[in-house]
Amino acid sequence: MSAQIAVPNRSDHREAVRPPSAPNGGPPVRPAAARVSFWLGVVAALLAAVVPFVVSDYDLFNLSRVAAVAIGVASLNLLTGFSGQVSLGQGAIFGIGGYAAMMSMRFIEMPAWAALLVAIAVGGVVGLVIGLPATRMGGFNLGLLTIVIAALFPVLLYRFSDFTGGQAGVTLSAPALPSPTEALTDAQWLYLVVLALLLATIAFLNRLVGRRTGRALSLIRAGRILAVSSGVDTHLVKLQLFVISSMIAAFGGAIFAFVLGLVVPESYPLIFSITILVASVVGGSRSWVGAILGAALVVYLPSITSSVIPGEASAYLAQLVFAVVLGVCVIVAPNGIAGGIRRLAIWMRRRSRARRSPRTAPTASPMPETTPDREEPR
Amino acid sequence: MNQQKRIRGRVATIAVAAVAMLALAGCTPRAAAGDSAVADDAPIVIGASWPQSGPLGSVAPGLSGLEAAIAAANEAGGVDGHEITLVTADDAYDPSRLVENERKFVEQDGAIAVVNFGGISIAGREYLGQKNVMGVSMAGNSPLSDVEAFPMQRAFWPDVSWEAQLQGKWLTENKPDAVVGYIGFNNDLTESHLAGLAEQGIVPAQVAAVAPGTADLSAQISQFQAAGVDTVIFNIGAPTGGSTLAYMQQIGWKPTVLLSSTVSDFHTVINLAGPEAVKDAYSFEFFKDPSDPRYADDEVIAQYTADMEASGHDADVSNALALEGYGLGAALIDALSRAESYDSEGLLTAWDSFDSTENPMLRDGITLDASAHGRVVFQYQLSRFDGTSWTDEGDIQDVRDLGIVD
Amino acid sequence: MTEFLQIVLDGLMTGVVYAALALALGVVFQGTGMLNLSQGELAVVAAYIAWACTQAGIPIWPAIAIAIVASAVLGAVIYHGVVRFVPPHREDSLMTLGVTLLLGLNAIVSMVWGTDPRAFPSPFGTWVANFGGLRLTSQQLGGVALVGATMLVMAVVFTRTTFGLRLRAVAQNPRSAAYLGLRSGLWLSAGWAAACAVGAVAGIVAAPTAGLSPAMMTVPLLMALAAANIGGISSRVGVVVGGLLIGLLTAIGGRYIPGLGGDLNVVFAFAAVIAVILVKPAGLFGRESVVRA
Amino acid sequence: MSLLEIQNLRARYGRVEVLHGVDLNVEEGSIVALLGANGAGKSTLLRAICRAVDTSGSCRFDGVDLSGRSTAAIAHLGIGHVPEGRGTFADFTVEENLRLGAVSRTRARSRRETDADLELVYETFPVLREFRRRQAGALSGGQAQMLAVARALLGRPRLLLVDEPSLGLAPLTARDLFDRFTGLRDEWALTVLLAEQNAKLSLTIADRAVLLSRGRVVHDGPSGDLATVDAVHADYLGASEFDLSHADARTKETR
Repeated sequence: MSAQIAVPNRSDHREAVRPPSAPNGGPPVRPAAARVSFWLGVVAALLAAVVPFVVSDYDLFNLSRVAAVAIGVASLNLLTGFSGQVSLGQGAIFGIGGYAAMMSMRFIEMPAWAALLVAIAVGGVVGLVIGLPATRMGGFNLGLLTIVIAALFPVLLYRFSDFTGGQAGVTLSAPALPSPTEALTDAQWLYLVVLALLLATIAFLNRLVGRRTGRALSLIRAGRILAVSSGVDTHLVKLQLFVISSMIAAFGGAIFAFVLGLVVPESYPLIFSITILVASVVGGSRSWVGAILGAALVVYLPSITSSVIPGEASAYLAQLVFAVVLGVCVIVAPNGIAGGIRRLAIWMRRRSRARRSPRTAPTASPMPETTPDREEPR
Repeated sequence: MNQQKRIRGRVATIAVAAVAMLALAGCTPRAAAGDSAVADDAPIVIGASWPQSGPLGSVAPGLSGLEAAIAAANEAGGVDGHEITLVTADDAYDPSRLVENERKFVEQDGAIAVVNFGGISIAGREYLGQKNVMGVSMAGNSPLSDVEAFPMQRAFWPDVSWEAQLQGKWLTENKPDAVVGYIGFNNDLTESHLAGLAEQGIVPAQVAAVAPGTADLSAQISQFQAAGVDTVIFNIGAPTGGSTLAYMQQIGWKPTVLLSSTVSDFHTVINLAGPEAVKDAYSFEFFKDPSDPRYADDEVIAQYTADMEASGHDADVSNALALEGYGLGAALIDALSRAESYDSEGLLTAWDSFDSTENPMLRDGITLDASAHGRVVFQYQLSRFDGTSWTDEGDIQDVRDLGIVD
Repeated sequence: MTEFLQIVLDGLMTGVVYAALALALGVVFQGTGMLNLSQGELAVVAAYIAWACTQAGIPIWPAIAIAIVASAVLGAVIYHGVVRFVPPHREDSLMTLGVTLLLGLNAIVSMVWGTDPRAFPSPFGTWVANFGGLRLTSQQLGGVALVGATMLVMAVVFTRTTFGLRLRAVAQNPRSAAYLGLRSGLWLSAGWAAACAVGAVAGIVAAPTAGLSPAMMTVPLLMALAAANIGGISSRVGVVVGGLLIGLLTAIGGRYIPGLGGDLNVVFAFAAVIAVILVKPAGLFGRESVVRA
Repeated sequence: MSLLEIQNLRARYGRVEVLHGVDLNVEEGSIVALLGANGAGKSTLLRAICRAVDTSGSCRFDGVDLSGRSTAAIAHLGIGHVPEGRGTFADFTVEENLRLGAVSRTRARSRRETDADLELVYETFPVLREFRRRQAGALSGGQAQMLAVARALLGRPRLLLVDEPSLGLAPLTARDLFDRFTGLRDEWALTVLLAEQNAKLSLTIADRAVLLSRGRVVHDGPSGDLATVDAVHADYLGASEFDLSHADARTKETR
């Protein structure tokens, strides 16, 4: 059965035929249309930038959490969505970044920006150490290795409590990113900084997968043999990606720690790492917007469901609702919410066009996006 | 055309995402943060962020007890005509959700105090300090005694290291040659506990610090036996403590067993281990266990049971954690009733003036007293399990009198 | 020496549960390509069903039989109602689906039966066998016997019966199987049912020792994943040996390797797994594919 | 009445339509060669008959409408499919593979009948008897192809769909295999629809040839006519597929 992991599926081949950066990135093919999307992106970013002047600090705190988690999810998208490696340990690396940043600020009294750099560096080193064996494994093995790392991380935090602060973790006595002006509260400033960092991260990732690496990546996803025959050193590319992904995860983790104002072991249980994967898949692992949507879902949905559902067993009912929502997402939109929305938009557009010119009617039928995958009789 | 479609799809995605982000914000309009001072007849708001699901979902009954106590107080007319509003939220034992909940309580609900459970309360201290809102945690973790650095944070349970010192003292006096084995979780509770034992000159020969969820300790028990352990200290909750005691019973190994107070109740340990397996175990206790038959006719417990049933929490009545939550609620109401102002400061001052204050959860003869440690319980009753019930051994011991705490 | 042998025995006995759970993981993985992270929770459901039956006055053995059958049905229903909608090569989607099943089942168990751990009576009584200074409890011995019997039944079913042959055929190549007239949906449901029945045995064997609680199988699941890796998830013998090995290594590591203790002892076991994977990616007993081009 | 009647059959992979309305009749007892270049839609047509791809249009087998039936159900009606790449179960022994072929026997037959058929198959393909305990994955290409055909025979099909049997075989092996089809047809009362890129080879055994090009039937007639048709030269025979040696150099994925 190992063949099932190693040998790429036919539909993977088909996917590889698409341009490598299909969802949201990639070299602009149609300048005019690309410009429209670019400006819409700018509008969205501006809207997000207006938010802090409209909503309360409490909401800003949650939005900042979403943005920080989104960076972690985006880093996993780079792995899962763009190089086909499913990691369950991203939460641990996220946590390592948080610890690295907080400890350098607390104990070496670094400025916040330097602490972020330290987090990125530590993330890179950890990524290299894990990546060396990990990139030689596929599917199931990689899943196990990373799940082990995620499971051991909190244990190690307790074990080396002299170093990590144990249960009390590492706290800062003042906000990590205090507002430089009177005009903005700390929460507003923090939100704006985190938002800017999120956008910068996505821009960086988008460039990364849109370029040569992106093409190498789609070859790797399509299958090792194909990639090797195209002259791509798959191990090296995968390792590079693993390291970059770890650096970004650690970066996101550092920001998350800044938002929360502390790091404690309980923030990074195994289930947190798993949640990051869930966010990636449910949001859409091949889309950067999907990373944001996925992060928003896993941050907001549990709180919303548990506050909406009253009664004695509300917490577990909320958990059940959360699980059902996720399950429905996975089944209804296998390419994530972002993929689902995209598909819906295309379908609506085609339907409206079909109404205008009935001759093109045959193409207007809504094709479920999974059809290519469904030919396999089940 | 395909490209164009794809790009339009992309546009739509971004637009929808932008809208979604705004919608998700819940859109609480930006306004001046609510003043925590309470108007004459306005309700007093207390927030409770409690694990109701997640790894510590089994402590949820504590919240039921808290709710029952508050509901009973409101039924009796509230505090000086003020109704008490208890706002609750599940934190699933996740620090970031705890902080989120605390922010909501403080910024949106205008809570004057925040109550929560367990070690993750540490995550909220900093924020509560900034906002000058009182926090009370039901936790024995030593870091929560740091009132100097976090002046708004109080803890309801005593520090685990105190009880550890009592155990150490007891061992030195009664079993000076004991070969001690210790079983606890691999976290700071174990560290504090071992530090407390060391303070009294007891260094366990064997320590099994296991990850939560580990239940099969047969290999550790074999190791203990081989090392000649004759006294085992348990500071481990469900399910590990109970199943390990049951295993020891089955293989016929009967060392002296010391159970930590918070893991000595029927729900956590005895029901799982079976009463025979716990027989002759010792524990330094401070709270009552509503499941213990000795309290079947206890008036305070009867009142507690009535209040639990009145607030619809029948299912949790027998759980000691529910009684402890009820006790916490009673302590808050007690403090409020003596508070000069119904805000954080007033509540905190009143909390810090507990003096031989009675509380429904406490063993007879034990009272709440304020202290510089931010903790309120100092007295313990050494108890032995006789196979059906915990029986008192000797007098109530006060860690302050014994020089364990100054 | 006695202590060493006793710890070896204890480790192996602990590993029995991992082995059974790993076998369930393997059967599901081979059939549907899904790393079923909810396998442990499914075992918990089975144990609760057995417990609920005993509470309703049904004797323990019929209760266990009911639980195993109910689990099999539940497995088939889950495959048919949920899993089949996700294409088998979508590893990430399937894993996420496993997580959602885990969360959902955990929520349901917690709502129905509460989170307080409950005592689950050992179906094997409470005696202890002593020999040569070593001891085994009735639960340990019974657990080995029950899991062993389950493995034996599975081995016979899989290799000696038409049912097993068809099941394996669908798992190996659903398209080819369909051309031969095998309804893959039906047979993959059957595979899930078989896996969940084996998982149920794991849950029932674990429950008397661990105490019945919704999180009872979290650690065993992690260990079973390791077991499947070290033995090779494609091999039924491999996962069983892997499970025993993980139990053994964990116990020995915790005792004899300084500094590991009762929480990091898994590191030793996992290090062994990773070493094996690096040398032999398909696991000790796993076969590389023998397909000829 | 033809055994198989296909009208306006369309098939698609995802949004890409591969067959654009195929009409085809297959008479009982005939061997029909389905020819065409790589990508012409031969394999897709066979899959479409079995409803293994997204299909629309009419397809009747022995008067029974196949639409709405599952691939497995169609196998039970008596259509055997030897898929491209053989689709044998590599980890199973040869005999296990063969016994799996008996799943779709149209009527519930006794085990004895299956055993008799197994014996018959072993007589036809002695090499399979020799290797009956061996893993199918260990067989050579030609042996594996024989196994695939033999396995389909055990289902006692009335119509046998064979997809690219010469793929990856040495020329002599391929020739040997093709030479058996006529005998098989008579012995097992088969009708054969044979999709094959190697036209020369298949025309030697086919009664009729159907030429597919880009998802459409461009020629349908007795196999002898084929070489004279212009379309054939233009679209297909001009390519080097007639060259036998080239057939082995093809590197299509085999499953």
